[in-house]
Amino acid sequence: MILLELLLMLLVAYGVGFLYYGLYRNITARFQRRFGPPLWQSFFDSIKFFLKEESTSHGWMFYLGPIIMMSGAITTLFFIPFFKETTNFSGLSSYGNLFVVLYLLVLGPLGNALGVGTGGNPFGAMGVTRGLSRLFALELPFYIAVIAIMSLSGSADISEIAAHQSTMYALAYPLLFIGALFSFIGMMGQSPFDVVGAPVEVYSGPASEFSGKFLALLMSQSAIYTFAKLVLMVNLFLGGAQGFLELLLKTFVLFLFVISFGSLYGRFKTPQSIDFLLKVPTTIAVIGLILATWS
Amino acid sequence: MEEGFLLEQKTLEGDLNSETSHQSSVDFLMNWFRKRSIFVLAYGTGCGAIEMPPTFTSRYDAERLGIRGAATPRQADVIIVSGYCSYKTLRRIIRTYEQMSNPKYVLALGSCTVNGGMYWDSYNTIKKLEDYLPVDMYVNGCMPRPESILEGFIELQKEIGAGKASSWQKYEENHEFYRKNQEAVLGEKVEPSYEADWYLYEGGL
Amino acid sequence: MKWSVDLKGTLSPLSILGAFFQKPNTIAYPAVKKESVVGYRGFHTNVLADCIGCANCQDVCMNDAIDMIKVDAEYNEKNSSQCIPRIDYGRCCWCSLCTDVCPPDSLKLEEDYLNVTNNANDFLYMPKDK
Amino acid sequence: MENKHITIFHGPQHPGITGNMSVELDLIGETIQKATTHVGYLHRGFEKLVERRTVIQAFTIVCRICVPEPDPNEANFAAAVEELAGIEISERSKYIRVMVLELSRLAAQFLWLAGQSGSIGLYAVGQWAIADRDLILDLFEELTGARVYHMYIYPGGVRRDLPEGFLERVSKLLSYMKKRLKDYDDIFINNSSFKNRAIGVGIISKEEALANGYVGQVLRGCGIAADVRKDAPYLIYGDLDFEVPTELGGDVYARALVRRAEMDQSVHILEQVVEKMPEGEIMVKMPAHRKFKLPKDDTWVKVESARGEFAYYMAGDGTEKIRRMQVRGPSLVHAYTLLENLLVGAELSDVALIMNSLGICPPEIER
Amino acid sequence: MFKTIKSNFATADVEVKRQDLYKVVIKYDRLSALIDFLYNNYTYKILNAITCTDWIEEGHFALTYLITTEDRSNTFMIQTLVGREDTKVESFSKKFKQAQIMERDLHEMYGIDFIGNDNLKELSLENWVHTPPLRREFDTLEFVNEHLTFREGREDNVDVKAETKRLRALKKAQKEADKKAKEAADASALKENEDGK
Repeated sequence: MILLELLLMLLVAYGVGFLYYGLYRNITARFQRRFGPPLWQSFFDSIKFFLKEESTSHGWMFYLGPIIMMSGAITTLFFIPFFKETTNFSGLSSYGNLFVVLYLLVLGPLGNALGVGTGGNPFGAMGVTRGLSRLFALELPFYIAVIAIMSLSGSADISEIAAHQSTMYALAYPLLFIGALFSFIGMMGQSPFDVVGAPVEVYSGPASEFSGKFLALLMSQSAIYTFAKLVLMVNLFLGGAQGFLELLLKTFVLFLFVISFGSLYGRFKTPQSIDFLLKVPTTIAVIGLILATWS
Repeated sequence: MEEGFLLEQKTLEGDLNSETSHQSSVDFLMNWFRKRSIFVLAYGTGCGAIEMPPTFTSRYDAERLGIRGAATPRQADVIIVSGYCSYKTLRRIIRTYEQMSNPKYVLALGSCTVNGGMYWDSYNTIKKLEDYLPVDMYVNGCMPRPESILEGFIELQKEIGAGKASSWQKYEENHEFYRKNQEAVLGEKVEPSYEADWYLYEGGL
Repeated sequence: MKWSVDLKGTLSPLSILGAFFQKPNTIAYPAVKKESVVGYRGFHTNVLADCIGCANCQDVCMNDAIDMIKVDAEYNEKNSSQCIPRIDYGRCCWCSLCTDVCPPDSLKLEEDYLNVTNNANDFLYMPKDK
Repeated sequence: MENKHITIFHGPQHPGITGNMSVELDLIGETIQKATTHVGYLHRGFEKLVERRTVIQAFTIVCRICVPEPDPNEANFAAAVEELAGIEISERSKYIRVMVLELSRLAAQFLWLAGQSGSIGLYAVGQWAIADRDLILDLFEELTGARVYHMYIYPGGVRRDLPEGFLERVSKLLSYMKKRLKDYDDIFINNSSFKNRAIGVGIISKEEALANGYVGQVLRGCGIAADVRKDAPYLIYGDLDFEVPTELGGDVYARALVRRAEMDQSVHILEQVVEKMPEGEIMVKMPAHRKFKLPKDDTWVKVESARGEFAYYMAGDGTEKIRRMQVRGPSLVHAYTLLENLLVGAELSDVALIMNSLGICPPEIER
Repeated sequence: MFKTIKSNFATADVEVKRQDLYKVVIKYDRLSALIDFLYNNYTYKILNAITCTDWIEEGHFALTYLITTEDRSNTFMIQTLVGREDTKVESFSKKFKQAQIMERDLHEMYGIDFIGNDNLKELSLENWVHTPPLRREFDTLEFVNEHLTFREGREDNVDVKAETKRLRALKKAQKEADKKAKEAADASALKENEDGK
């Protein structure tokens, strides 16, 4: 039974993730005054890459990278319940709490680093170096906000946190939300914090050496991962969801905000973005933390 | 009126039903996905590169047809040889082409790739691209307009959909022929001799 | 690394979002075509009834793109060589010098320009008679 | 990983390069220790090909020398031939030439706008700018019959007269541009993310810029009002009212501001040209191409292109062929002397930014 | 200025080509001195370009240095003639930084050696072993025919001049034949007539 549920969760995340990517490409296309690709274009892309022949070989460690990332994304998804106040689509969340999810969020970049490091492509290595050096600064505001939320709701269980919010935390404690949102924009790889995969600088970064099936794996991974992260944010700050419609609505609003923000600004340099993240969002989150625990 | 991708979807699918009867359904599906998603290598090899920005950005928006840019050869399906090709560039094009993973296609723009074009008597450009690389589609013009380039892509998509675009197989089968021609103009060492090759470092970085 | 954020510079890019509600710039090519421009330099046309086979076009062409060939067609009486030009579109650059020097003004360029093929030998072009 | 010396090639196949060229970078971490420019990927031997052709035949080939803005080449070629052959062109053709040159300058600046914004990942600006550039190309198509390579400015005048109602369409476009350019201020020039990336990057000092023969926005970006249109007016620029915008910063942002101000000036010039356009002949009578001979003499002509002074040296030898034509575009010195110095100490993420702000265009370096 | 230049450096007058362009032809050994003179006494401080013209018939290269004033209002063309074979010229790369790349370009295209220039590597060509391409004795079409092939299918080109001549001769012959036939016909008709009478 649980296996069936997990499979369903995976399918939903896969489908919705690619749908959101399609919407992302269409909406940004509209910002750029053009029509944009078909809605399922990202899905077509990934299938096409599955059908390509593999031409490169850099040893098994290289191939392990995408697989670690994929399994990281899938396990992250399984530990995040889709809905509050019900055990449907809660996956493995009863076996692990928020700490597990936070730990798993770091697994992706790590797997990436392992794989890309053996690839021998200097641009890939540079992208990974950028990602790792940004990692701490990026997660810090998010962790602060999460700590505040855990102390507010008195629980580390995600569905309990979601259920605990009578008014959304995003409205009740806006500073915490803003702090976490900056991190979230970075986690989603949007400008101005998209230093990892900047094509004009490091040649698309970590993905530069991957082709064929492994690139397709990376694309599917990012689709699933995106949805998992969106659901996590909704659960933590936007009061969770009770049905699919509410979930889709809330995740989509969040997603829309993130991609709109991303198309407004150019990217920072790596040191700049670290500095910015350590100063502005962290300060905001700390103030939010103080205000939240004060009252 | 239907706008944007809906319209394109219709055009693409309209062409599809005619020439696919001989394919098995697995082949059909594979070619369909290949056709619907084309990643073009971001390499402006000649003057034709100047018409690429209008083709890929908002005025002609090639992404409607599933055509978009790819940063690295590993991820690209199509390399556009946009016009004349000097020896020095040819070396890089061959290296790039051989890095791309199958199936891969070559789109040749302009007169110069057919018979030398304006630079027919130049000492530093090749005259017939097909001697050095297998070409899937030629586009007429000097420079080809964005419409022509799109038309070239649409024709290429039709060929891919019908399973007829197989230049990469041709390149593998006749590799000796191509290599002989390449060596005739580039000398024994066809790959560019970079003084500092990152692959020389042990295990990469 | 230094950075600074000013309010105006942060808010003014918001006008990008306004483009969402505007009509896109796109000419949706295969479905919608841009109307052709009068005087666009496209394919060659040659009025056979006027062509005098003087080979001025061949002479002025710096790309060596024009061949004078014999075909089965009705020539102009004044066509002294009984040859007419054929253009190699593997050479032509559409500079229209050949049409400039044509004494009877029979060689011209039309607005049509589309020629996409997978066979490189298809680029020898016989100008349309019109 | 941080302290390892690595050498990478930025280009020729790289999304962040301004054409088919490459820069060899010696890196420690992401800081550049040494930069070496490599060109030649586009070498076609124009100067040799021109020697083989008659003057009129050579006219069609020169516009290919610089792809982003071919018209300064045509204007230079025509001016050099006219000066050697002693041809005086009509007033109307001078006005039309200025119009074409300014339109092409505007188009080239839009291309720069796209490249510069793309180099910081602000893709929306580029997408808008290329579409707006296409509006100018539409006008060119109508006037000259081609989008990019116009082959329009002919020794002795221009090849076609203005089509009916063309000037109205130009002024319509200009009023649209005036509105539009303000949008680019909002979304790009004033964008704080661009300021953060561009201010203080790629600084060139005034003395260095003067001594090493840099041109165009590089000079104007560090406070020197150098502009061929003002310093040695050609065509009718002496009669027109315009300013040479300068900035003092000497960095990428200063050059961006200069370019942005130049777009305004181009619109201003075009308005005057449209208003003053005289009637008359567009072409003096030219002999047949085998009979058109250049005397044994040489000259040096220059125009201001969108990236700076663009000059031709031309020598005739009494036959119908050109003895020697040397192209001296702005990018030769910029890509070598300047870029190799500027990149040392910069970071990998600045390379595309700096290259775009210098407006390096490889085909004119190697011809 | 012109007088000093004429008396000290040149054999010929300074030619005023345009308001903003002067030209002088001098001997090679005075080149450096003249550039120094203009650099120190006037504001000719920017080297704009170095170009070279190959006068193969007269057996020399004409090197032209283009030097511009600081305010860019005037350019001086200083031309000097040097031999064509094994040309060795002093480099200006110490004085003008930008001369380095210009000389590298000329070295590649003409084979001129610039003494004192520390980097004369290939600029735009790669592995070039033939004659430097811009020298007049290098025939690019011949080179192309030797090393590359053009597309077939254009062999049916007709030499128009020969064809016109042939057609004219043919027509003339035809005409003459016609004429003869006509004459013969006339003659025979006449004869018949006469006979008929």
